Amino acid sequence: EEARCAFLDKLSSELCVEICEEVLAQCSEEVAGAEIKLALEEKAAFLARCSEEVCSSLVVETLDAEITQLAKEVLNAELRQIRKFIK
Amino acid sequence: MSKELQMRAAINQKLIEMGERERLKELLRAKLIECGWRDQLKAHCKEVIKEKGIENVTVEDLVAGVTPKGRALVPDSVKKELLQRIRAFLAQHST
Amino acid sequence: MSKELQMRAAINQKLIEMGERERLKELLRAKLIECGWRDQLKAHCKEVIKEKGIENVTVEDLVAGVTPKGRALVPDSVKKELLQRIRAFLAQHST
Repeated sequence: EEARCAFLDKLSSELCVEICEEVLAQCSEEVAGAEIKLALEEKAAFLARCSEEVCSSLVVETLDAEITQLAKEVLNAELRQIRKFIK
Repeated sequence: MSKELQMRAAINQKLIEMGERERLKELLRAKLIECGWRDQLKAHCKEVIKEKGIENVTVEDLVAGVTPKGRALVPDSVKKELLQRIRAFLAQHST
Repeated sequence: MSKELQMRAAINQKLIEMGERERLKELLRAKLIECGWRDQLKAHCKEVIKEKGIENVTVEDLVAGVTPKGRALVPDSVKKELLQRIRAFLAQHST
């Protein structure tokens, strides 16, 4: 009886470790997989946001420069025409 | 096969056949959520990802990196409860 | 500085250092000519001058007067193409 008890104790402990390891491995993989997916999604969202910001600042900067340049050109051309007309 | 090995095989078979192995795993899963183990592991994963950069981490790396802490974080009370359930099952079905 | 701000600053620096910012601006300028934006805006400048009288218009007035239309006239397809180029650059250089 004593030997049987000792055997069952040992087997219980072994099974406990085995089940624990199995569950921990599964849970760790689930958690790690979910966290990696989340981090990748967050990075993609950040890059998308960043791209939009860079794009709009580039557009504003370029348009401002182009519009100023164009306004100067048109105004000067119109003034030249008037001067020519006066002459 | 020795008597011990035969008993071991019989018990394992019974555990599976009676669905007790799955129930024990489910119990442990539930306990791990309940005691905050899953949240702690989640936080640890976040730290590792932050530290290494997401582009340098695979699921396998991350699992390998967090497993030691994951093992250490399981409360003794949870392991004890699981062990008691296993003992009770064995006592009942090892005749 | 937060991690996101650091990354943002690094991305902007890389865009400048690698000459991509200038290339993108060049691309946009070329597209604006190609799609007729420059001609349309030129015509609009002339209209504003005619309307207000050349003696009453400074460069600043003219810029202020035509800017809203100038922004609105940029075709969505041009902005989309630019955005795609930026996205591709960021995907390649954001590690």
